[in-house]
Amino acid sequence: MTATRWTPPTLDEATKLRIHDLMVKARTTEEMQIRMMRTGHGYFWIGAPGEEAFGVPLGLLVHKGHGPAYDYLHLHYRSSPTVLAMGSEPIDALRQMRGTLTDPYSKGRNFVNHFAIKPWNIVPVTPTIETQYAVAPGTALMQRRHGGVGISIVTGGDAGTAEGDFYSGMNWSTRPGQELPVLFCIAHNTWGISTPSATVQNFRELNKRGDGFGIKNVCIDGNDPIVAWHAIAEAMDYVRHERKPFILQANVSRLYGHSSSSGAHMHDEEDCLPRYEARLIQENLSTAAELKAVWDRWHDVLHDALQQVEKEPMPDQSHVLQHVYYRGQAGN
Amino acid sequence: MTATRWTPPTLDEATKLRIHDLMVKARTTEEMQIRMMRTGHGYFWIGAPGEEAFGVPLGLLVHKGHGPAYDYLHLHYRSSPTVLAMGSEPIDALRQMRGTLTDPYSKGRNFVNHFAIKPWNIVPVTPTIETQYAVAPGTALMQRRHGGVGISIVTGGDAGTAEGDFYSGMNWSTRPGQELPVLFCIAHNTWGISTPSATVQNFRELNKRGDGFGIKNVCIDGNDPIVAWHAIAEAMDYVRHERKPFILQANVSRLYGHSSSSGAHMHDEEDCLPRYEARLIQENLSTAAELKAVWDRWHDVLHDALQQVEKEPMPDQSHVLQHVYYRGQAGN
Amino acid sequence: MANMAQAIRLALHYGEEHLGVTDIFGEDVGAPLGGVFTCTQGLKTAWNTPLDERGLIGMALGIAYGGGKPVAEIQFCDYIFNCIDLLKLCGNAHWSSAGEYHVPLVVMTPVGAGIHGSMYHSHSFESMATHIQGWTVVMPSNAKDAYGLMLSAIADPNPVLFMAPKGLMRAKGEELIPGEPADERALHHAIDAPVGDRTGWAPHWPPVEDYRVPFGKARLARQGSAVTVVSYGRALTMCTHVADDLTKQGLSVEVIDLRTLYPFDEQAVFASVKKTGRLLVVNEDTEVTNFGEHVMRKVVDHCFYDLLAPPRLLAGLDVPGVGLAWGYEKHSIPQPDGIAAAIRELAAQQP
Amino acid sequence: MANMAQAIRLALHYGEEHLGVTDIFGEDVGAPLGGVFTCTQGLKTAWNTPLDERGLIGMALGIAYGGGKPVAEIQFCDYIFNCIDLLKLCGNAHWSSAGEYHVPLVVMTPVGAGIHGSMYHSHSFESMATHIQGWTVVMPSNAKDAYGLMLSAIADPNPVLFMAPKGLMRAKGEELIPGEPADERALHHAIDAPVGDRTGWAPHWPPVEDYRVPFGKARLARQGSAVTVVSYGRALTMCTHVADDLTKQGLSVEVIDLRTLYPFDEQAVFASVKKTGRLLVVNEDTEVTNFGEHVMRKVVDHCFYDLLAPPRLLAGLDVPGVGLAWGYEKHSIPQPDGIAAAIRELAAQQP
Ligand SMILES: Cc1ncc(C[n+]2csc(CCOP(=O)(O)OP(=O)(O)O)c2C)c(N)n1
Ligand SMILES: Cc1ncc(C[n+]2csc(CCOP(=O)(O)OP(=O)(O)O)c2C)c(N)n1
Ligand SMILES: [Mg+2]
Ligand SMILES: [Mg+2]
Repeated sequence: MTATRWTPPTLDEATKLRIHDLMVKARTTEEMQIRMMRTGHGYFWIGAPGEEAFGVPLGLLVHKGHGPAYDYLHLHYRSSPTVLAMGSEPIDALRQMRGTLTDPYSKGRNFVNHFAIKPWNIVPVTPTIETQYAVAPGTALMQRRHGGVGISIVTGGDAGTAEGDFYSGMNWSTRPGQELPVLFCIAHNTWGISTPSATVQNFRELNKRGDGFGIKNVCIDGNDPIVAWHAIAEAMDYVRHERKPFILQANVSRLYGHSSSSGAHMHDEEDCLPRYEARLIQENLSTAAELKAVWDRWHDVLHDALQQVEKEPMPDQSHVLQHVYYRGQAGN
Repeated sequence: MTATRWTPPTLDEATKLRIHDLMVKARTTEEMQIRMMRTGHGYFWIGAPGEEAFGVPLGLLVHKGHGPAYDYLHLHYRSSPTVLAMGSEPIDALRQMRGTLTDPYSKGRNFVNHFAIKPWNIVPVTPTIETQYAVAPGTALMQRRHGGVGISIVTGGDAGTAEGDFYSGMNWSTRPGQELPVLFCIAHNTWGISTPSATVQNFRELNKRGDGFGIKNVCIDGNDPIVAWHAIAEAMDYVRHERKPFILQANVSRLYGHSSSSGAHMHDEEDCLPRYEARLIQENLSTAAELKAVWDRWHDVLHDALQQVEKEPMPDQSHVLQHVYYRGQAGN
Repeated sequence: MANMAQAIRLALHYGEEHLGVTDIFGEDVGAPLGGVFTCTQGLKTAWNTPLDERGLIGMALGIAYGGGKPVAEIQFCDYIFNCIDLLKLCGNAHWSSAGEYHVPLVVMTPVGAGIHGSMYHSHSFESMATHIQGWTVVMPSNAKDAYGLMLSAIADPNPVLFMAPKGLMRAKGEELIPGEPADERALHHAIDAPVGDRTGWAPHWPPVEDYRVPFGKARLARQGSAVTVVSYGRALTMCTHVADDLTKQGLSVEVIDLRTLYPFDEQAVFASVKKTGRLLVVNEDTEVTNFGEHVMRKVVDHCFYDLLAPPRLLAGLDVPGVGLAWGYEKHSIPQPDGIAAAIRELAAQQP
Repeated sequence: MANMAQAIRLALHYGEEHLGVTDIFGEDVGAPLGGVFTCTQGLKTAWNTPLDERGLIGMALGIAYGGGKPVAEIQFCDYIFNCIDLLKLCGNAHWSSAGEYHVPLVVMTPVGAGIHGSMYHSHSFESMATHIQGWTVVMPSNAKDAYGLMLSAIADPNPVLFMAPKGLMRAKGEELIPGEPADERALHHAIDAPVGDRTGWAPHWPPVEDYRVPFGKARLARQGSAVTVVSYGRALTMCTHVADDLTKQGLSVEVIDLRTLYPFDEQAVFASVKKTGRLLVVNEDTEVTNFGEHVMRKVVDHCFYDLLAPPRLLAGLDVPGVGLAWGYEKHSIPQPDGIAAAIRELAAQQP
């Protein structure tokens, strides 16, 4: 299963349109989740509208597969653009939203957008903020030993970097002679729920926290998928081949507020999607009509998905005690 | 109790000799503790021989007193030079070493050199590494509000900076517009018990971890009390008057190993005391005979102290349940 | 009548004005949100912290050392589990310094299930909390007790853990808090922050008065003779409903609301068990090494020969979490039907 | 006979060679020290970590996700309390992902008092540990069980917490581990690192064999008829000594060594209590919401009508710490005289 070489996709015209398609896939999926919330088909929504321009390129650039030859993903609850870009089905996200037994990520146990996909090395998304930064060095150590180009990618928000685990991640990734291939991503939306980050953190560029560890880092406009693509590709190239950590901060928007707890209303922040669409049209890569067709297609997919999900069974008493312990063979 | 102005002592000739005297006071006290350990007058020893050149100037420069107008001290288990320089009695350290009921810091409950002296704002030394870095911003917040020149001083070792609490301390001290007067000290002895720091931390200068928080920082030769004095004075001046945090790393020696667990044998590292004595003689501030007299005097003090401590009562069943809850008035 | 969130807010306000509270802080505790459950809206000493629970508890301890009176909130108890060492330090500061220091601080945190909170908004914390020394641990089941317990917590010179059931935050009280306006809408307009823009908004505090619920004193929620039910928090409200139903059906159930979990009111519990001979303890926490087992142990120690049936615990199932779908929560957290069945079984057992 | 530290080391060596252990790590776990209790000397996959317990547990979870088999050491359980959230994440990874992931990892940590360890080298952890779901929790009381439990822990595909009593680390076993050389000095020369310079030193491992102590199976440490004593770890060794003394005096005491605390061997305990009608649970952890109360609750549930006297718990006093001076430890941690007195009292009680 070793894959010592890997060529990432190139950003050609087809890819640019694919990015748009996936951004719309992500946006429409989450807008459907919000609708489900409003219509009583779910209890709680949290997701990533406004982070597609960063999340989608990230998903496309992942070296996808199982085991240490491939990338591990330690994601947070705003990673649906990444996971959908990797190829997951919108209907599965709706299943988790509704908490059906068919939810492949948690069987209706966890909140929406808390993925767990073993064939793609996506480890369970935890509701505990920032703990993933302390876990990522573990998979990265296995990758360092394995050789090849697999890296561990960890994502989180800006406020969460205040937890000590962010620093644990950096520290364990920089032991002298034992540096680890971890790509630390920070999606900076300027908020932690209702708290403006600027009131509790002295730098907007939290990537600079890496300076004190000697970790290379950069901050980008996360609302531009082209900028994001290049930055991610460059960062990954460094981490894959230098086998050292890197911190990538993407400044993004939070279009529907924090979660359904704050209403999930549209906020007045820059929306990466119309911005990108204007560019695609300007660069003659697409037309308004073609772009609209993308939306329509995904709306149809999601409409059908919801109809299907509504018919699916819900967990009952017999499922509560399943999977407390794994009873198969040891090892993964 | 406001003290908006405070003039630290100056480093004149008398102070230079006083520093020597206090360094010897600290060294002889701890060597007596080690002897007690060997002769069955104690179960465990941990302390700071090798850190006197840093710890003593720190203690002398503390703005000593009670309440937020004065300095708070969040110390670790290698702070006896500081506390002895502040004026504590060697006999009390021996009491804690032996675990007598007369131990003023813990009534025989805590390990040696785990001080708690409320009139001097020395909060209880905790055996848990690095937690003090998360606590110090609390007293500093009270000092910021109070006004004046009081600061919160926190000390710890090099290995301990790997705990997230070190970063919590930095983060909470740098909230924009809410910066706190905290002096973070790191006594870097290149070891965490048996683990060479160079194998688990990528920088010798851990003070640079502050760069990512915009915290001023410096690293000094902690084996030279004159260097230490000036560096501490300068750092304190900044923290006292700018009301902002500062990180001061002092590179020090660990002359008797980690603790009695590793035998407490003399190690071959630079010893600040002979070095300083040579300088005092060279600068014609003292003579070999005078310096020897200092040692003799403290040896006598400690000899008498031990005789006294051996006579003192030990805790028994009636003391176990004392001080679980404070039953007086609320507030400090 | 004030709901529990309002009652806590009123208590914190009273604490700021009369009991020396200097800082009320936590994630989203300050403006504009005033807490995810609105408990801290409009309070003059409330402020927002970095997202860092360890820093939060450290800050509380530091403020207490520095002469302040902090009330620190952990947003959900589900996120307190990275701080147990620091809670222990707060709880041992007085003992370890042999009386030199004491730390007057309050940590408040929402607990329990009942809000479709899935794995990480459904946690209970009382079992671990009562195992930490040096703390007083309380949990109200109604708004007035929340007010009175919070005042006692603030006034206490030692660390107090104030747990408020998530599922009861919006539950209205049945009794007025002393000084609370009789008109619920008037209270709402006076102290609830408006929806939307809150800049410029300020609360108009009613003249609430000193009212303390003493620590270690249970409340007799229902008087009865056949079975003693000991509970607290949200489970308590289920127990009283069930007791009322059963009483109507001729089964007389006594319900004790502990209110203080540590130290719990042994005398009240023992007296009741000596009377009924039958004990059911109900809570939401998972059942292995559960605080209810401590209550049972004490009862067995003191009332063994009065017991007419084995005392029972009805608690959360021993699973790694409460699942999102209702089927999970229903079958892992005690519900009224299960409580009723347990009481009936106990009553039916003959020695 | 190997002492417990050596037995653990041999088990870890066996784990490296035959059970796929990839990483044994912790503070001072690698060379030159090989662990503060010498448990990890000379092991080929042992390495030293940064001083960061949270990073340590995170690393263990990550290694398990990455296909490795980690054994992470927390230097003393006294320093595990900042990681409870991460332990919970390990314990819920399988359930929360509904079977997608499982995490084969071992956390080992020295527990308990008995080494004059003062406030922070005397902690117990079983009460909190058994309240965390998804883990198996074990504690040996002798070297051979330590070996057998560690092998079972390593082989298990789920998180296992292996607690070793600090006070028994140097206690020699009474039975040979399969493959252990009969000559104690030979073992010492073969696997104990020399004092002083260790560069160039390498252990010579004896050909130890596969030997497992199954989870959930208690050991009948002493057979008896009048009183059942349930214990584990260091307290168990006190209990057996006391039982031997009392038996000589004509009081027949049965002693059960749980070995696995979660899930504990209910059948063995129930069977014994049904026989004796009297139960004493002994451990070192503080007594409020103590794991022993869970054992008692289960016994009350299943054996109430067999009980001839109220079951009793003898545990650590509910104080914020174990003090350094012996007067503190003696009066806060169960000692043989107290155990003997409790057994005598239980035996004397007549229904
Ligand atoms: C350890 C922990 N503390 C608190 C929370 C509650 N919480 C959920 S999201 C959130 C804010 C996170 O802000 P940020 O890290 O900036 O990510 P964002 O939601 O803005 O993307 C908080 C406080 C949590 N989930 N985990
Ligand atoms: C949280 C915690 N983890 C582990 C320990 C055990 N321990 C005591 S001292 C020490 C090493 C500390 O090294 P460093 O911070 O460099 O300070 P030094 O002892 O070298 O002065 C360790 C691991 C502890 N006391 N607290
Ligand atoms: Mg954010
Ligand atoms: Mg050190």
